[in-house]
Formats: sequence, C-alpha cells, structure tokens
Amino acid sequence: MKRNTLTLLAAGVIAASSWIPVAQAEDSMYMPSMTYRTGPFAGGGTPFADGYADYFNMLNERDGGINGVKIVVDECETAYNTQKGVECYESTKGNGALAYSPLSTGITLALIPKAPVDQIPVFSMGYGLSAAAAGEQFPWAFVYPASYWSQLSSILKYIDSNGGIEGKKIGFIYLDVGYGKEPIPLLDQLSESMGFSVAKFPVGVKEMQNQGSQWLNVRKERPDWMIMWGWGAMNPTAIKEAAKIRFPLDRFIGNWWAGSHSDLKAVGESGKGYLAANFSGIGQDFGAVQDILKYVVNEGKSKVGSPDDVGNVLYNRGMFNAVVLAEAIKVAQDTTGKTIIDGADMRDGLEAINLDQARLTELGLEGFTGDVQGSCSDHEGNGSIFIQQWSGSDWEKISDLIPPMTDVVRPMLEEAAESYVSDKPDWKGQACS
Amino acid sequence: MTDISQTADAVESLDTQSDVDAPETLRYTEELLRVDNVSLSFGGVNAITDISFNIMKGEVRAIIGPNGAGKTSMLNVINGFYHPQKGVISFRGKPRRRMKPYKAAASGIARTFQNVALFKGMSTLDNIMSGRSLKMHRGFLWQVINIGPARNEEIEHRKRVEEIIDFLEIAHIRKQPVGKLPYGLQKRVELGRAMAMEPELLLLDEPMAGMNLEEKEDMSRFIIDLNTEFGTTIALIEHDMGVVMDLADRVVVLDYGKKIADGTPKAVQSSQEVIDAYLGVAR
Amino acid sequence: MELLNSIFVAPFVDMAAYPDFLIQVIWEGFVAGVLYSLIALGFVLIYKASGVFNFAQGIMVVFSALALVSLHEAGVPAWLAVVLAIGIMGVLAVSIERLVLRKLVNQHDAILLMATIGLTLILKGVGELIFGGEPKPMITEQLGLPTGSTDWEVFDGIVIFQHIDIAAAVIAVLMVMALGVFFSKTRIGRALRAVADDHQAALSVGISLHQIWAIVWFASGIVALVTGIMWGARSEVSFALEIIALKALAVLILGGFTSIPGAIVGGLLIGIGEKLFEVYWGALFGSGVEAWFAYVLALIFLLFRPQGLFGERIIERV
Amino acid sequence: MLYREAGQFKTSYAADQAMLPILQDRIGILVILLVAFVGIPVFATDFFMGSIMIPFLVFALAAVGLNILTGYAGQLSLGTGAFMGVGAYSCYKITTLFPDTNIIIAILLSGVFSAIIGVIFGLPSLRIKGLYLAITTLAAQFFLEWCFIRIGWLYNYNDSGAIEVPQRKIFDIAVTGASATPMVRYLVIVSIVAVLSLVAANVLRGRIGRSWMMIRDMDIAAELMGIRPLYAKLSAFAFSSYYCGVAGALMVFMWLGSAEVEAFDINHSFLVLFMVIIGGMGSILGCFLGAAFIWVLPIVMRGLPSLMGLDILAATTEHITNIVIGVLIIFFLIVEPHGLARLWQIGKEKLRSWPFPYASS
Repeated sequence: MKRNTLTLLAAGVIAASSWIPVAQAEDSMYMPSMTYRTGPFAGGGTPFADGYADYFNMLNERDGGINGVKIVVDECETAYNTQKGVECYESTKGNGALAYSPLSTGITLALIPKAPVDQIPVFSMGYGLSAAAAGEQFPWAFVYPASYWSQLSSILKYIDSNGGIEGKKIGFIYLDVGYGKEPIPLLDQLSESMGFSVAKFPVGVKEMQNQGSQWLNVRKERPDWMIMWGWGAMNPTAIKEAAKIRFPLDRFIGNWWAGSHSDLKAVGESGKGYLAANFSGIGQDFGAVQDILKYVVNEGKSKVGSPDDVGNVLYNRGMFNAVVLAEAIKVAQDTTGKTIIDGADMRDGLEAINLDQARLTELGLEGFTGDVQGSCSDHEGNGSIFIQQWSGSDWEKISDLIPPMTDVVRPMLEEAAESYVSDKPDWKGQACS
Repeated sequence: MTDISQTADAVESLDTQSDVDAPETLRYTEELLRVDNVSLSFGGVNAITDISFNIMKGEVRAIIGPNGAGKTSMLNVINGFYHPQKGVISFRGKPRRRMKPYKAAASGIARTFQNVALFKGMSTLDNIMSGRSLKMHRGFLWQVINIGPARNEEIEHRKRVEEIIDFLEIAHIRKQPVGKLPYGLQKRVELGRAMAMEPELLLLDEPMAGMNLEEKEDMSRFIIDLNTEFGTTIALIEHDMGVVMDLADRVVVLDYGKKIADGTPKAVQSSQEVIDAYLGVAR
Repeated sequence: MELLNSIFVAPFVDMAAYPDFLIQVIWEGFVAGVLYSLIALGFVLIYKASGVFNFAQGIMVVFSALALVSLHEAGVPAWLAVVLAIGIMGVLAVSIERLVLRKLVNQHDAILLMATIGLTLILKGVGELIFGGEPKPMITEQLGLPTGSTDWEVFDGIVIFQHIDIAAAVIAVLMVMALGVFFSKTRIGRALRAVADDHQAALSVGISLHQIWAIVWFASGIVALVTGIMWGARSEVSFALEIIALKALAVLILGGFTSIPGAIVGGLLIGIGEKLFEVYWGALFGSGVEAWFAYVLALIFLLFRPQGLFGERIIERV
Repeated sequence: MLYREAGQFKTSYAADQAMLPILQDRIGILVILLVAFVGIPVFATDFFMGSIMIPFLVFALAAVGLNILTGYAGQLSLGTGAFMGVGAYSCYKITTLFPDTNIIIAILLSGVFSAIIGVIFGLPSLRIKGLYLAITTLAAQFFLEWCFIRIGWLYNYNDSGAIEVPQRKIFDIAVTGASATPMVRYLVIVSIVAVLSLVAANVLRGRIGRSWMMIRDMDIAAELMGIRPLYAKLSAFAFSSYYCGVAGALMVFMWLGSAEVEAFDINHSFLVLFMVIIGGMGSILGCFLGAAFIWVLPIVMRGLPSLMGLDILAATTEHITNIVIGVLIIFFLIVEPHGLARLWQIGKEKLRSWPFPYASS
C-alpha cells in the first residue's frame, strides 16, 4: 500500500508539536523563556536565563507563586537565531504565554508586529527597538528601564561630568548589526549639540575575535574616550586590544551588554579600570538574591553552574527581567481582580508598573536600580543607569544614578516611532492623554 | 622481400614531405579534414611535433602508434580541446587555429573517449539524447511550460534516438543509469551518443579497448555499418592491429609525437620504421 | 579627483607620515597572518595525504583549545592538560579515520568536503555538550606563555610588540621546522610524502593508507591545538573562532592546496594585506572590509592563477 | 499490491516521457496536492501552518535552488544564504519604492535580481571548478552580507538596520504584515512553491536540464558534444539563484516579518546544503524530504525529552540535534549519497516487485 510522504510527515509533525507541554493548568500561569545557551553568544545568554528562571522559581517556592498562582517557566532555545526565535514564539504562544523577552534584537524586531495581533506583550528589557519606548505607537512593546538612546545619553552625561565633553573626540566601537548601529543617529545628533566629534569603528560579527584593525584605527584616530556597543566574544577581545594599544581603560565605557562578569573573566587583571554602564545591581547583597540562594540554588533547583555565579551582572539582569514581569503580573491581578490573567491584562500591568525605591525595598531589592515608572506613553520607564568599573577581579559601582536626557531623546524616539509605523497602514497605536 | 622494402621506401619518402597527398589513388576524392604542420607542447614537453595528414570524406582513417605517441593528443587537437602552438587545421576547407570544443562539435565533429566519458548520473536514453543537444533549439520559456514546441521537439528527437538504440541493440538498457552498465555496453552507449550528433567526422579513441572478441566483432560491425550506411567519416585510434587492418582505409602512424608513416594498412604494416617503433629499437 | 586622491595618494602619504604606525600595522597583520597560516597548514597536511578538504579544521581549533581549558578548569595541571588534549586529538583522528574516511575512499572530493561539514556539526555539538557554550579564557600564564609587551621607539613614535604575539610567531616557525624534519627524516614522514605523490604507488610498496591518514589527522589536530592556544590567548576560546578559521580557505587558494610554503606565504599575505587595506583604505568603503577582503582577493587571484602561488599548472586530460 | 505498473502500456513517446509515467504516482501527487491545498488549510492549526509548513516550504524552495546548482549542475555553492538575502532585500526595495506593486509580482520579480547577482558570482566558474568554486561562493556569501550591512539604501536607512515587511493586500486580504493570517500566507506560499517546482521539473527534464547534468557528470565530454560551458553554467547559476532569491523573499515576507542580515548568514547556507545532502542530490523530491527532515527534526527533538518524561536542558537537545544531523550527513554520504529521495525510490521498487523481491525491474 502506498502512502504519500506529506501526510505521513504531517501526522508526525502534528504528533510532535502536541508534545510541547501545555501548562495552562488550573493554578499556574505560563511564562516562556527564550534562551540561548548555545551559539556564539551563549556566554551572555546562559547567566541571563538562569537569573530569569531562578527568580520565578523562588517566587513559586517562597510564596507559592504570585497571589497563589504558580509561574511555569518554559525555556525555548533560540541560539540567538531569529528563525528559531520566531519558531519558539509560534510554538509557545498558544500555551497562554503572558509576555516574551527575546533577548535578541533580531527576534524582538520580528515579534513587535506580532504582539498586537496575538495580544501578547513583548518586553525587551534595555534592548530591541529604541523607538518602542513610545507607547502611543507601540502599545504592546516595552523597553524598561531605558532604551539604548537613553542609555547613550546617560553615558555622554557621565563623560561630560568627568572633564567635559566639548571639543573631545569620542570613539564608538560597535557590533556591526542592528543592535550596534541603533545609537548612531542619536550620537550624530548629540555630537552637534554637545560639541564633540565622533569616530566610528564597526566590528563584523565574524570578526568579533579579530579586532586588530579596528584598534589600529583607534590608535590612528586618537579619540579621548571610547564607547562600546558590544556583545558576546566581542567584549573581552575589545578590552584586550584596548589594553594592547595602551588606551586608558578608565576612558573606555561599555554599554550594559558590554560589562558582565563573563566578559571580563577572560580579560582578568589586564582589564582593570574598564568602565561599563549598568542598571541592575551587582552582587548577592539583596534580599531577593538571598532568597533565590536559599529556596532555589541551595535546594539544587537551579541550572546555575555554581552558587558563586549568582549575583553576577547578567544573572542579576535576568533576574530583574523576571522581577519586572512578576511585578506586572501582580499589578494586573490587583487591577483586574483575576488571579489568572492573560496577555492583554499583562500588557496593562506592564504599562501601569511603578517600581519606586519603596516597592523595590519591599521586593528585597533596595538600591538595586533607579525608579522605573511606566505610563501609557512612556514604555521605557525613565530608568537611570550607573557606571561600574572592573577592579581586575570584580565589578564595582563607581557612580550615582545618571538619568537620561529625556528632553533630547524623547522627540527622537517619537520621530523614529512615526517612521516605523508610516508604511504600515493597519498599525494600531493607542491614544494617551 | 623486395616488395616490402620498396613500399617502405615509398613511405619514407612521403614522410619527409610536408604535403600530404595520398600515397595511392583513393576511392575518396573530397578532403574533409586537413592537418598541416601541427605542433603541441606542454610546458616544454613536446606532445606532437610537426604533424601533417588528411582525412578524406567517407573513409575510415586509423591513427596508431605505441603508448605515449601522441594519438589522443592529436584527437584533442582536432576537436579543439587542445590548442596547438603551431600549424593549421582545416575542416571542410576552412582553416582554423584556435577553436573551442563546442564549436568543433557544432561544425560536425563528434568523438568517443579512451576511458569512457559517459554522463554517469544519467540513463542510457538521456545520454544518447544529450547527443541531440545541438539540434534542439526551443528556448527557455518553452522549456518552462513544457507543452507545445518544446515537448514536440523532445518527442521528435526521441524518435531519432530510439532508432540509434535499435541500431546498437541496446533497447533493454534504455532506462538504466549508465554508471552501472558493463564496460562493453558503456562503450556502445558512448558510440550511440556520438552517433546522435549525426557528425560528419567521428573520432573514436580506442573504441574496442578492454573488450572480448565477441564484443569487438559487434563494435566493428557497428563501425562498418556506420561508415557505409550513414556515410560517416571515421578516424579511430586502435591498438588491435587486426581490427585496424580490417577497418581502415588508410593509417597514420605516430611515435614520440612525430609521424613516422602514412598509407594503406598494408604499406604501413611493412614499414621498417613502424616495426622498430613497436619493437622499441633504440635510435 | 578627490576619490583618486584618497585611493592613490592619501594612504601613502599617511604611511610615510607615521612610519611607526605603518610598522605596527604590518606587525599586527603579520601576527594574524601567522595564525591564518597555522590553520591553513592543518588543511594542507590533510589534503596532501588524503585528498580531503577538511572543512572541520576550524572547529578542531576550537574543540582542542576548549578541551585543554576545560581540563585545566577541572583541576588538571596545565602540562598534563596539554598532554591529555593532544591525546584527545589523537583519539579523534583515529575515530575519524575509522568511522568516516575509510568508508569514503575514492569518493568525489565534493562528497568528502561535505562529510567534513557533517563532522563540523558533530564536533560542535559534542564540544558544546561537554565543555559548554560559554567562551573561556585561555590559560596563558599556566602554560608558561609570556604576557607582557615591549616598546620599540622609532621614527618619533613607538611600536608595541606583545610578547604573546612574538611567541606565536616563534612557535609557528618551530612547528613548521618540526614538520619539515618529520617529513624528511622519519620513516612515517617519507611514507607520507609517498602517499601525497601517488596513492596507488604508495599502497603497492606496502604503506598503510589508513595509518597515514590517522597520523595526518593527528598532526593537524596538534596544529589545531597550537593555533587554538595562540588565538585563545589573544582573545578567548569560543565557538565564534570557527568562522575566522574559514579565512584559511582563502589562504589556501593563494597558496595552493598542497603546498606548505604556500600556506605560510598565503597566510601572511592575507594577514598583512587585510590589515593594510582596512586601516588605510577601509574608510573609503565604510570599513569592515576585513570580512570579505581575503575571499575577494582569493577570487581575483583565482581568475589569474587558478593553481595558486606554488601549485603546478593543471593540465586536463581526457 | 496496489502499486503495480503491469498493464500500463505506453503507446507514445509522449506518454513515456511524462513526468509521472505510472498511474499510481499520478494519483499520489493528486492526493498530496489535495492535502496541501485543501486538507491543511481546513484542518491544520495556525501553528502547524505558520511554524512548520511555511518554513518547510521556504526551505524546500531554497533547497530546490541549491539542488539545481549543486545536484544537477555539479557546482558546489556555500552562498545560498546570501542569494536568499538578495531576493529578500530586492523584494523589500520593490515593495517600498513601488508600494502599489502586487506583492506576488514583487516576490517573483525579486528572484530576477538574485539571478543577476548569481550570474556575476558564477562567472569564476568558467575558469575554476570544484572546491575552488565553493570558496568563491564563500566570497559571495561574505561580500553580500557586508553589502546588506553597509549599503543603507538597501534597508531604507532604518535605524535598526533591519528590513521590516510592510503590510500588503490582495483583494483586501492582508497577505504580508502581522495581520496576515497563517492560512493566507500558507496558501500563497504553497501555490508559489508548487508552480515553481513544476517549472523546475520541466526545465530539468528538457534540453537545458540535460545540459546541466552533462556539465556535472563530465564537463569535458559535454563541451565536446557542443554544450557551451558559459551558457550552461551561468544559466544554472541564474536559475538556481532565482529560486533562492524567491525563497529568501518568501522567508522574510511570508514567514519572519522582518530580518536582519544574520537571517542570511553562512549557517543558513549550510542549513540548506544539509537539506540537499540528506534529501538527495539531483532530486526535486529530495529537496522536500530534506527540508522537512531538517526543519522538523529539531522540533521533534525538542518535544522528545518531555514526552519521555526527562528533564533535559533545551540547550542540550540543541547540541544533540546538531550531533544527530552531523551523523546523518556522514551516514548518508557513506551509505546513500542520493539521500532520502533514493531510499524512497528503493522503497517504491520493492513495492513494485512485491511479493517477488528478486524480480528485477
């Protein structure tokens, strides 16, 4: 008897896809986790995913979930690959997913248009599309606690407050993909208004570990400061190269994805002095982190390699991602009165978030980050950053919180949002009063 | 004895001349291909040195010589695969120096190869159909929809190919991939492919190498039929002297890239220089 | 006019104005070139002896270096870790020969190439499974490699030489010399050359092809380990290195698939060429030209000299 | 028992040359088309259409493209991803420069641009062969990737550097953009793929297809039979790149919705190559089998641990999937270089002669 391939295949695939766990049980909510524990950026993806999962699990263990509803964290491996990420999204969105945090600009860009259709918000915490900060145009996307543009403006403010920026030359070394190129329009604009000059040094993804030429060019250009938008293996290589050409590392500032423990571990002592922006607290001296250690890590319920990794920059950032989501769930529960919420409620919750210092203290995160307060139109929460410095063995916070230049950044964000929406006739924004 | 030495002398004297008039009056009158003073070398190594001969329309011409004599190189020069450094080749009276192989094919020269050069991934039918490539002209767009002209053309040529398949008695392997056929059959398919081109001049490079007696007889029969029934002019390289003597009208003998004899099989066979060349007499 | 100036005049004026910088650029290119050469060397060894175009050479670099670092992380002393890593490459070579090459004898070279692409996937999967996907710092100091730098004051400027780069160059030279001795003085080496010249003839005088293949794969495994250590010391050991290793393919086109001197000269040409091009002309194209410079150079080169710098002219036969 | 060709006599060359000479095969194709055009849209879930069928069809089309070049014309290419990128970026430019262009036409047109680029990078194939050529396609891959980043015009100088698919409608039904339903997108894509596959099958069976196979099997002999290598090779590059280009446009416009340059990187080229190897070089059917296999395998692998009640890290299954695909590639190259398509063929032969296994055909 002859069968045809396609039907066989179809049967097999339907069977396979139905294996994917459907976790919408009575008393739990489903929280997908897009991770990349493989591929060239696994070094950053792994601690982030650990922190993310451990916080939700801690809430489950300590409090029995959020308002008594447990959170099921389901990991899907994207390998930092957009196709796989979209496939993860499509395969899990039907499970009652509350929000997606893709941890990749490419995947975020692919999900932003899908979010309003599927009614599931996208929370790209400090990455993705800067323009998504404009809530009027992007009701379903959030970039708390700050967009890339806000971050860059804070970094420039830091430089300005350390010897002035006018008349200086700023070198900008970046990963030559969408992520790295994002801040360039703002940099160009601010160079005029603040009176500094810019030299750009793109690093191709394939050349991440082969930056000799870029740093030769840096030596040729002799900038006063260097700013880096890097990720993965690009970071340690850049810091090593900077040290090699004797660039003063205390004038070399990475963005918040270029300042993790895994980046600097490979550099060690020779990276001493290197600066980086950050918005999530460092170390284990927070109540919430201690609870994670107590309820999850020490109970052997974490995937984290060693307990020492808890509290690392990216671990804590992954945890903070979960904190914001958990807080949004709680806000949504409180406002709707439901215990089990859906994606639309989650969106409202995210928009109404108010993580001020009092609330952070309640959560066991005193001084962990600046106030994050969302609104209908503000989807970046006006978050602040601080600057940290590598001591040769660990990160140390060396500055106070630096708020962004909202007055300059906001109009640009809105303009970018407009242009994004312009060729999408059916795009639905929202009116904010 | 005297007889032999005389003919041998005749051959010798011929060799010293550069013109290539036939040693005896032939049945054939029209010259199809003419090779004049051709030399070919690879990075200083001479493969062919100053060779001249001709092929008359309708004859069977054999090229013989010991291994490494430059026979295959000669065929490669004739169908444009190698470009000689010196000399001129004229086909149907038109002289040419450099020619691309596909142009040689277009002008009516086909060949088979010493080591079977069939398209191994294709069936017998497709291999022979491939010989019709030059005769098929329907453009890309017709091919895309594959109805009307392109299809009719395909069917029309299929008819010709089926005739060749019948002629060569290979109907039973029509749809088999050629890679797995026995050697003798592969040689036959290759001949079929060359026939499909309906060439004026067919170059056969050792068509009977590695065959048993029965297969050789079959192949000889095909070659004779091809020559007499279809009137195809044939130039062949062959080691089996018996076959050469039976088939060829005229023979040209090469040794170390030089022509050492040219004439009827009988005349060549008795040439002292030819005998020396084959026996390896030190010179 | 301005364009012509920026192509033909300005870069050279720049070079002449800051000769110290030019020297630095050439030195950096030289060191990168040494590493390209080492990867290409691994390719050439295998191609010479078995006709396999080993696409997996890049991942072998990562795999061996990761094995070394992970062993050390697991508490094994550095010297022992090196020995064990070499051992792992040996086991790998034997298994590849047994399980893959032996079964693919006499296959078309494109098939062999694709098989090594499959091998790349396997090594990647196994490597990430065992050692994890995170980048790891190379154990430079534990291996006794130098870390400092030396300044050379010249032309009113300085040229900085990293000791690790000098070490890389020295080790590369030593390794090429060692391979030279191995090929010319040992019995196995002579057998290897015989195989490279003519497989059939080598077989007929009683040389075991299987043994030879295992040995060359082992030898390129060691070359890979050394490359991995050197490159790892310059940045870190991560799977991202694999893509850089593809540049060695361009090197091979310049140098020819079978020539060891070709691999070295080709590597240096590409290393120095791409640095000079990026630094002095890159801005014209909007920088980042290093990503394709090597390949496009190889492509142009191919059009004029398909057999490579040191390869022999190819005569086609029918 | 039912798969028999006994009694089906061909009385004309036309009938003998038909694409599917055996009645049962024709019925089989009919059933497949029925399932594809009616069964799946009616019964399948959005996930099945959007995340399994659409990517599968995109990859199958790309694999057809690569197979034409590698499997039929014998020119190994490692630049498939970049050629898909050319298609995607062209389509983006067409739809944004001429917003009124019908989206289907824009997609089909975008293949023309990648065909042109394909011909340009195919030019070296006239002088160089085999592995050397593979390296020049690598040059194409990296050079084009760089162009996608560096030439801002290609992505309309977006800040994100990505191409965002605009919304386009046909008869007031959204075909692209986020509000296009998976069913609509699926139907568009399955129609395009079906038509293009038929075209490929036609071309490959005719004079042009034969000239490619001649070049593949024995280029010297082909030339001596009157095939011009210039035309044969470049037409193969053009035709193949056209398919890759359309596949790339479909990938972005019908599936991903937006794309950065990474969507077209070298790993993507390899993925399509794996599909061709495992599916079967020189077989259109193989492209579909290979694409289905390579795309579905990881999804099944991801489902397996939880099905078996194991708690394995998502990353671990990813690694194991890599290993499995690697092993399968080597396995197929050793045991059956013509891949799944050949296994399918053998299965059919067995079925033909069943229950008399030694009655050879």
